[in-house]
Amino acid sequence: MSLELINVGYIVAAVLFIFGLKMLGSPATAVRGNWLSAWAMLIAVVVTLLDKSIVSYEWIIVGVLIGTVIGAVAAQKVQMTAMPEMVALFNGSGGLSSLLVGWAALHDGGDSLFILITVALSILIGGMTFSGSLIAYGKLAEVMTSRAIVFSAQRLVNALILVGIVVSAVLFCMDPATDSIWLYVLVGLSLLFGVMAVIPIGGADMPVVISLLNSYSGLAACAAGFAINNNILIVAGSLVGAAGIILTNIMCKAMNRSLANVLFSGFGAVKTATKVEGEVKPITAEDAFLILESAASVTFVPGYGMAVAQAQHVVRELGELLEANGAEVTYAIHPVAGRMPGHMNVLLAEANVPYDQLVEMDDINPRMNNIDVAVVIGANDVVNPAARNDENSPIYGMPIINVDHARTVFVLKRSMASGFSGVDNPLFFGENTRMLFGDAKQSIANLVAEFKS
Amino acid sequence: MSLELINVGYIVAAVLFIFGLKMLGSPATAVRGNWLSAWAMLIAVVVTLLDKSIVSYEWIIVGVLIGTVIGAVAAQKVQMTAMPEMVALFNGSGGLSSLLVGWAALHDGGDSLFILITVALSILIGGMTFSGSLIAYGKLAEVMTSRAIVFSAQRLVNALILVGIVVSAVLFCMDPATDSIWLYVLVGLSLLFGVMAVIPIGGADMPVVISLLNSYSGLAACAAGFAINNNILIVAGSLVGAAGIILTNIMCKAMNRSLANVLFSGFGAVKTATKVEGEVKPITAEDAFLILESAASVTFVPGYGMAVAQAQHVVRELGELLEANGAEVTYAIHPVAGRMPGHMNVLLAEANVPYDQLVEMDDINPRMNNIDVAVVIGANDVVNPAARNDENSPIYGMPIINVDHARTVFVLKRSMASGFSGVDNPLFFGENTRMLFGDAKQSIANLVAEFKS
Amino acid sequence: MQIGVLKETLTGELRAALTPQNAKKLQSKGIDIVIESGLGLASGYADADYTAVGATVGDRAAILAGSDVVMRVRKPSTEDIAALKSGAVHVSFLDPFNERSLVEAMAAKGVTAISMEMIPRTTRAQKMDALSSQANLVGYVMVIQAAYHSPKIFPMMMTPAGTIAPARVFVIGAGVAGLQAIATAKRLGARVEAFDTRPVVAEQVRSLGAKFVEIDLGDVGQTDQGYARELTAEQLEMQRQGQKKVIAQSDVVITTAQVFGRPAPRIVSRDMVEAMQPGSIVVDMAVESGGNVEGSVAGEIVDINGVKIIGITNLPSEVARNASDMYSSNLYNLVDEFWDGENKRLNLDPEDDIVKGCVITRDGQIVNPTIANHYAR
Amino acid sequence: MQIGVLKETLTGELRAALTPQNAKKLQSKGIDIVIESGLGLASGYADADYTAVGATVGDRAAILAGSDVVMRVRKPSTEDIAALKSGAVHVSFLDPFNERSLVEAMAAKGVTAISMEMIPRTTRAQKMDALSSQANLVGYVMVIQAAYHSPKIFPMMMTPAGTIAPARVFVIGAGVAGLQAIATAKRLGARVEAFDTRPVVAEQVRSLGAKFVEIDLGDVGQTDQGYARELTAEQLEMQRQGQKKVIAQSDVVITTAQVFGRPAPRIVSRDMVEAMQPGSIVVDMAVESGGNVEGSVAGEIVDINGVKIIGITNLPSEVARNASDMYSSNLYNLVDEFWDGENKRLNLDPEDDIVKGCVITRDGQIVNPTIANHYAR
Amino acid sequence: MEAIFLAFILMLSIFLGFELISKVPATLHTPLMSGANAVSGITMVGALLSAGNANEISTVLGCLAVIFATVNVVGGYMVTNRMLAMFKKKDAAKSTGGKA
Amino acid sequence: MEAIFLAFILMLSIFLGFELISKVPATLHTPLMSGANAVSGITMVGALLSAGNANEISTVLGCLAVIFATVNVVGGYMVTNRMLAMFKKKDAAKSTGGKA
Ligand SMILES: NC(=O)c1ccc[n+]([C@@H]2O[C@H](COP(=O)([O-])OP(=O)(O)OC[C@H]3O[C@@H](n4cnc5c(N)ncnc54)[C@H](OP(=O)(O)O)[C@@H]3O)[C@@H](O)[C@H]2O)c1
Ligand SMILES: NC(=O)c1ccc[n+]([C@@H]2O[C@H](COP(=O)([O-])OP(=O)(O)OC[C@H]3O[C@@H](n4cnc5c(N)ncnc54)[C@H](OP(=O)(O)O)[C@@H]3O)[C@@H](O)[C@H]2O)c1
Ligand SMILES: NC(=O)c1ccc[n+]([C@@H]2O[C@H](COP(=O)([O-])OP(=O)(O)OC[C@H]3O[C@@H](n4cnc5c(N)ncnc54)[C@H](O)[C@@H]3O)[C@@H](O)[C@H]2O)c1
Ligand SMILES: NC(=O)c1ccc[n+]([C@@H]2O[C@H](COP(=O)([O-])OP(=O)(O)OC[C@H]3O[C@@H](n4cnc5c(N)ncnc54)[C@H](O)[C@@H]3O)[C@@H](O)[C@H]2O)c1
Repeated sequence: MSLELINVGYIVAAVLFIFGLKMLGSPATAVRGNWLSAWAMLIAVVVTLLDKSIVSYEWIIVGVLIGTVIGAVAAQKVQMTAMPEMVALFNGSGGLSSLLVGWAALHDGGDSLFILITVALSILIGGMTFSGSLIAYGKLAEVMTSRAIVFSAQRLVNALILVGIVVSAVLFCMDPATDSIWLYVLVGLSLLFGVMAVIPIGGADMPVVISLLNSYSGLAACAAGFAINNNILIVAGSLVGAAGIILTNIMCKAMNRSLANVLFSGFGAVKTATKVEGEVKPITAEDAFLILESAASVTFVPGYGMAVAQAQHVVRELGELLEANGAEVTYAIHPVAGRMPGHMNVLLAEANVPYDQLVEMDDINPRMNNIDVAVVIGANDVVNPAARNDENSPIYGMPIINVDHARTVFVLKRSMASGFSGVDNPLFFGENTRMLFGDAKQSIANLVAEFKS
Repeated sequence: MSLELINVGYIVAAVLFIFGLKMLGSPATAVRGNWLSAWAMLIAVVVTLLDKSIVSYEWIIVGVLIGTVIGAVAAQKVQMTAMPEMVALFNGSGGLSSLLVGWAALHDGGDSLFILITVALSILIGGMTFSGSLIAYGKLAEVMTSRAIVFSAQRLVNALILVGIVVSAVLFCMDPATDSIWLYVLVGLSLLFGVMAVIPIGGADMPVVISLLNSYSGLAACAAGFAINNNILIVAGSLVGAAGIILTNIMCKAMNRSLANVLFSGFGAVKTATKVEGEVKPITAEDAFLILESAASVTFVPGYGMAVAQAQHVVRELGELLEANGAEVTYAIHPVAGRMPGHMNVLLAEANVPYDQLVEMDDINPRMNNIDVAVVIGANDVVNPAARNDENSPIYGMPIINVDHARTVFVLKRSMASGFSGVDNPLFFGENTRMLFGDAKQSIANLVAEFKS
Repeated sequence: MQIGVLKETLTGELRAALTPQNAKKLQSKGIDIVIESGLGLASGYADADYTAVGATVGDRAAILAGSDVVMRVRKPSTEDIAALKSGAVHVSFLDPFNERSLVEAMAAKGVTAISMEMIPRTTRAQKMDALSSQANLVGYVMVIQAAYHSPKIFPMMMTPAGTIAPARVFVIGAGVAGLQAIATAKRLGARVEAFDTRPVVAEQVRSLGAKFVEIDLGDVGQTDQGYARELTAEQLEMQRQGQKKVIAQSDVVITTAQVFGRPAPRIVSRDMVEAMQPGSIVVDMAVESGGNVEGSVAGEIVDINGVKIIGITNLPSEVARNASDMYSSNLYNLVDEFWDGENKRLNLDPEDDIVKGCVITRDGQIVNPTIANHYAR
Repeated sequence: MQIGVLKETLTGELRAALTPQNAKKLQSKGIDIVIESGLGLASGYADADYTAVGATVGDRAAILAGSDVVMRVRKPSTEDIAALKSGAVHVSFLDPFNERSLVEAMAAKGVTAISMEMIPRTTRAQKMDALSSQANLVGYVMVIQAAYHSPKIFPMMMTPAGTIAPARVFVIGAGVAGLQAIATAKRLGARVEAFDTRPVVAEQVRSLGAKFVEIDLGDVGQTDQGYARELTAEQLEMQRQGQKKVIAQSDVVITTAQVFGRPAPRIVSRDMVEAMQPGSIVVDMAVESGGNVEGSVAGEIVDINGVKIIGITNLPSEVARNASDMYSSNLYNLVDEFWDGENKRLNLDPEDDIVKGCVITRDGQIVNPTIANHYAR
Repeated sequence: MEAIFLAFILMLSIFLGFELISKVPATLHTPLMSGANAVSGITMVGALLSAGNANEISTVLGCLAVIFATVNVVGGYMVTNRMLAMFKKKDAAKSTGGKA
Repeated sequence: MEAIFLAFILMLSIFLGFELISKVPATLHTPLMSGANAVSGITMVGALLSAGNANEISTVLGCLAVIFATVNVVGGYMVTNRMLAMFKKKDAAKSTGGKA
């Protein structure tokens, strides 16, 4: 088959990859998107096999068989919860493959400077993707400590490695023997660099790292594509490279952090990483929406902050949207919520919340552990578990609404400030608590907007 | 300058074009986007001039000077209101240029089939862009009738022209002389086809047509690019081709129509085009939002329908959003709106609309013609101009809120049904009236959602 | 032209037929206004407020004898009629269905009698519709009365000392007054239910956020004036049964059911009242026209087993200031509508819909067909 | 253990210290409840309702002599104290700052006197806080009183007969009662403004959608119990000046300003009242403790130039049913908090914050330091 | 092989064009259309090459093409700029109006 | 010249990649990452070419590369599919749950 025809196949594959990636980004089409992309891969592979430069198929068949078995078995066996680490392994595998392809190109490709540079790049990027992915796997699978590993002079060591990589790459390009010592040095340093880049990042940030490594493995494929002058590698590789970076960025945003913070915070902030307990977990309206959307029972717990924000109208609107979405919605009113008896009643009645959705503390508490999401709107003292648990608390003994027993708790307030009684609230640090910071009216309005878009 | 270096310049230009187009799509960056794109064009032109195949510059200088003078003068002189037709002329000019470039390629390019086909394509697309744009100009500038021109057998004629185009193109490719008669036939038929495609489209739809022709002129440039084997023409041309189609589609959606409907409705629907008076003009929430967003003064006129829909809470929310957007917001209350005295007051007070935003009929009417948008929410009798104008109307003599004097009126109701007094309402057919059909609460909620997204 | 405005004589009637604001507007049309001293005192307007806008204070007899138009809230006495000048226009509530002798006296005297009850209920005439303007206030007043007398608060409150359930208010008859009662009770936070025989009202009740109690009475409908038709005995019984349970659960029952020109239907019977909790309140707006509630007494608060039945008669006077303002505006709008500025006189075109409806006697005749028919029967 | 509950003797006091619901809950703890006959009648509870849940009806003298805990709303008479058994716990409002002789009599008798006013205002004690629970209802009642007596309606109405402006309500003192008054007036549709000397209140007022009137008084602050500090004479004058204009424009003024343990500040002077429109209403909640309004008389409605000053004294009794429910729950919560289930007795731990605050006398001593200090001064 | 590369480029550019323009507010429809139109004047590059060519006919055709393409480019960018400037002015007017 | 074409292709692909992924709900982050990872297995094409090559070392390296790339491709697509399927099931469960 002529190179032209093969490339026509590649164009088709590229189109399918593009559609596939696009469709993977939306829940309604994701499954089909994945299939399209798989078809694209099949087409690319099949037309490649028709290439005249392929003289023997034995090794190929052996390789494909082995790879298929390993991949399929791993994909089938893996626990749902262990998916991310499995993806990390696969990704590392792809990186290694790019490294090897680049290397092989040395043996059958030309040795123009252009090709040498691209070979060096595929080795570098492929290598660090591989080792970095292995470390990410180790952290996620808890084969190794998931804590950020930091040591003094870490920056210096990393800088040295980088210098070493550049130097060995240059030296290799200047004297491009297929068995050049610099080649091996480059391979070694690349692997080392991948390790060093990932160890200082905490386990909780691993998904972001994997996404980034995934982007790298795309770039590695792209580099390999240049090395062997292959269009589909360039197109698909750079597509993944770019899409991966955007996705990484989106994931960082969802965690309310910057990419730089994820990648480098480990260096500075050994303390925060160890203090896993007592961590405040902020959440964005977008993500809160996704959780609310799939909740079957939601209870709102309003407090004085709802009154201050005058959020009652939007709260009712959100309640209606949730009901329309099939959730059971209640408003749990603590008797002392607000600043006067019946404060919440005045507001909710004004907003036309039906009376039969209002429930008293004693009614809601026994069924709190069946509530999917408790949305605490500017309440603080009345949901403070210290009143239950901490004998030294000035509010010890006051019955509270046990939102901490709900599956998920959203706390909407503007800051970490305490409430009327001035005591700290351990709820905010709870395992299942997410803080949605900001003016309650604005936060709820954002949730409403999410529901409508 | 080597071809490689020129192409590096092209790559830079392409990147700038891409950024420029992207930025043109958002109000905040549009101006910069246009500048980027202009720079890109300059770079492309300058690096091209360094091409070794250019042997003489006289003609070029002459051409550029003439073109610049014409373009600059025309762009400076044109009235703001005449912009669209000016764009049409420019676009036609670009199309003609592509036709000529394709033609010229015959003389200096090879005559491989590939090149011949691309030449034919540039002539076809460039030609129809040119003549189509001229017609669009004529309709907009009212040099010719802006009505849809239709005649019997129009479809047949068009089909014949298309067949003629294909036949002449094939014959030309088979016998590619630079003075082939078929070449001239092709040019003629292409021009004719552009004319025929645009005349059956009404003047009001011209912006959509221009956008589509603009997309074509991009494709023409792209085809010319293939003919002379030039990357930047292909990239920029196809970018514009694709972006133009998307833009056309967006514009159709904003008019609540399909592209097919715009292009071909003229054939079937001579009647609707003439019946301009007495037409009901529905509007979508999206478009209503765009108008509201740019309004400096908005008055809400609630009626019984707002009560039925229980829309008061969302209405107030919309009011707040409009205020935050810088508009002056009032609620004009007709004394008999609703079904009991003070009906609207009860509801608006419930929704916490500030008292000082409520204005009486006698206060708002004198300043109604300074109101940008009057939003009639489920009111009917109390805004019925028949009470003012139609002596035979049973409600003749009742003072009404003169929303018809506002610059734009939105009427939110579910149908064309009449109100309590059972009389028809000429307001709904007013020149400046747009009907936003649907339950008032839902409609307002949609507007709110638009504001938030 | 001179308009004379008389002070009300009925005890407990605190309204005035004209306020200084409207007096001023009439004066500016070139009409002379003469008021009886003390006219607006009970609604908060001193004589000085009137004279400040150009009205003069006159003697009652002089006003009656000298005015081209006489305005007041309540129906005139026969003596007053006798004192009017022939051809004068007399504007007031008149209760023409039941006050045949008065109407005949006015006809005999050659007076043009305008009955404010008879303003047609069209969209155009709404601004003169005093029945509506007063009923509207009455709706509010009834709820305030109920809240005042109730030993329970209306809104729900979840407090550290337990939850107070919202009061349950049941409004029977959701015309103008009933709707305003619903709105007011809702505002105060009560759980409001309502019933009316006219099916179109259900939507209106819901448009105020209250619940409409569905009782199937078969075909009921309304007159083309928008008034309720009288129910058959059978339908009335169906209604009573349907309401019984709701009433027993209610803390407050407000009845406003009226059928124009006839005695009010008896809707709430004694056993229903007895089934209510002690401390409950019943407000009977129709007490003057016969009462919707068995046992209600005009002008009194009756206690039946701890349930108070409030039969206050002159409800608009409870908010006399606003009631006067509204009524006075209605009268002003009436004059304004028919004012012939050139000839400086009222031009009551007999062909006009509104005139046809509200003018009862004219030129010695009973010209209103509805009333004439009613008397003939 | 036996809890005795006495019927109130003060005229106009309609509340009961215990309701059947709470009696039942106490019974189920193993406590014997004895009530005086007619205890709940005025709040809608018959003796039968109590006996139905297991309480017995007893003779007043027997209750006094035989109960370990005696409950009532109002302070006891000296005879009642004499009749108590030594060591008994007596729970009621007591006004200990002003009732020195009563307190001393109780100490002498060896009674443990719990003053419900003295429950500390902590988050934990709120469920027993009878001052709050009653003040809350009073806030509502004051607005209903004002609406009932006002010749104007509260809400805005734009009607065919003209627009009725919303009533302007000015609430001075936005503690528990004041806030509820604000909320209630807002609900009725009034345009509400409020003022309080404690700066933290501004946000609370706004959280109810009302407007806070800013008057700069310099440093004021509040006690750590959340009560207002007394103002200096100078500050009080600044406040009066600042309020003057607002009051003159208001249709209704409601004053709730109190300073714990001292006579209420005089905030509204006669000239301010006179500057109001005739038909305006002033409600003075503090009338019993000296009055916020000059000219207000306890138990009366005073008319000054057409302005009514309402000085009703026993406001909670206006909604006796809910007031009894709330007060009774407060008492139940108090017993529940300190109930020693094993020994079936009240365990009033002297180290407990709440006990420290509300127990005035015990074992023959005046144990409450605030009161002891007050007497010592 | 060149055709293959060109096809890749064409395909990618078209996709990119589709993706670039997504949600455009109605007020920008006309400027965007006009801006895109100016970009389509890229055919000028082709015209230049033709006009500078040795072949005579090509030169003539090319020269004409240069004229028309230049009109498109120069006019297109200037008109777009004017439209967008008007836009900006209105915004400015609005915000000062709000303050006055 | 080939390098130029490749550069064009690279540039356009990167832009397209950026534009393709815009608003992704959090629930899709992991599947999308996994799906993109599978695509990056495209290096398999290169591996095949190397493995099928005449050069021996290249064949060995290529064969290894094929193995790893295949693991990436096969595992990647399958895992993604499993994740998405779970997703669908949850939706289905929800809607029936809603009805029950
Ligand atoms: N009910 C009564 O009668 C009464 C009377 C007096 C006192 N109290 C006391 O008041 C307390 C009531 O408890 P609670 O939970 O209702 O209130 P809370 O404990 O006072 O907490 C209110 C919370 O709302 C947040 N908030 C304030 N404004 C907000 C805004 N605009 N948007 C979002 N959040 C906002 C504040 O946090 P940020 O500042 O971080 O936003 C604050 O932590 C109890 O301690 C009770 O004893 C009650
Ligand atoms: N104020 C009073 O005291 C009083 C008392 C009795 C009668 N009236 C009479 O009532 C009339 C009041 O005039 P008005 O303009 O307020 O009302 P209207 O003339 O009755 O018109 C109400 C309009 O609202 C629309 N509508 C109903 N439900 C809706 C919903 N859910 N969403 C959106 N639109 C809805 C209806 O059109 P669709 O069905 O097409 O949606 C209808 O045309 C006057 O004629 C007045 O005389 C007034
Ligand atoms: N066209 C206008 O602009 C205009 C103006 C004012 C009133 N109206 C309409 O006129 C109608 C009458 O208003 P109104 O308040 O003067 O009526 P009304 O005082 O005559 O009667 C009060 C209400 O009692 C109801 N009723 C009668 N018998 C009943 C029974 N057995 N049980 C329960 N309810 C019973 C009636 O249906 C009515 O709603 C209303 O629909 C009102 O909207 C129209
Ligand atoms: N911790 C709790 O849970 C809890 C429970 C109940 C009450 N409280 C708080 O206790 C405080 C007192 O409540 P209260 O209603 O019993 O107070 P109160 O009855 O003692 O006084 C009423 C109000 O009058 C105000 N006032 C005093 N002098 C004034 C003047 N010259 N002008 C204007 N206003 C003046 C006070 O500031 C107070 O707000 C409130 O802040 C309340 O929120 C707290």
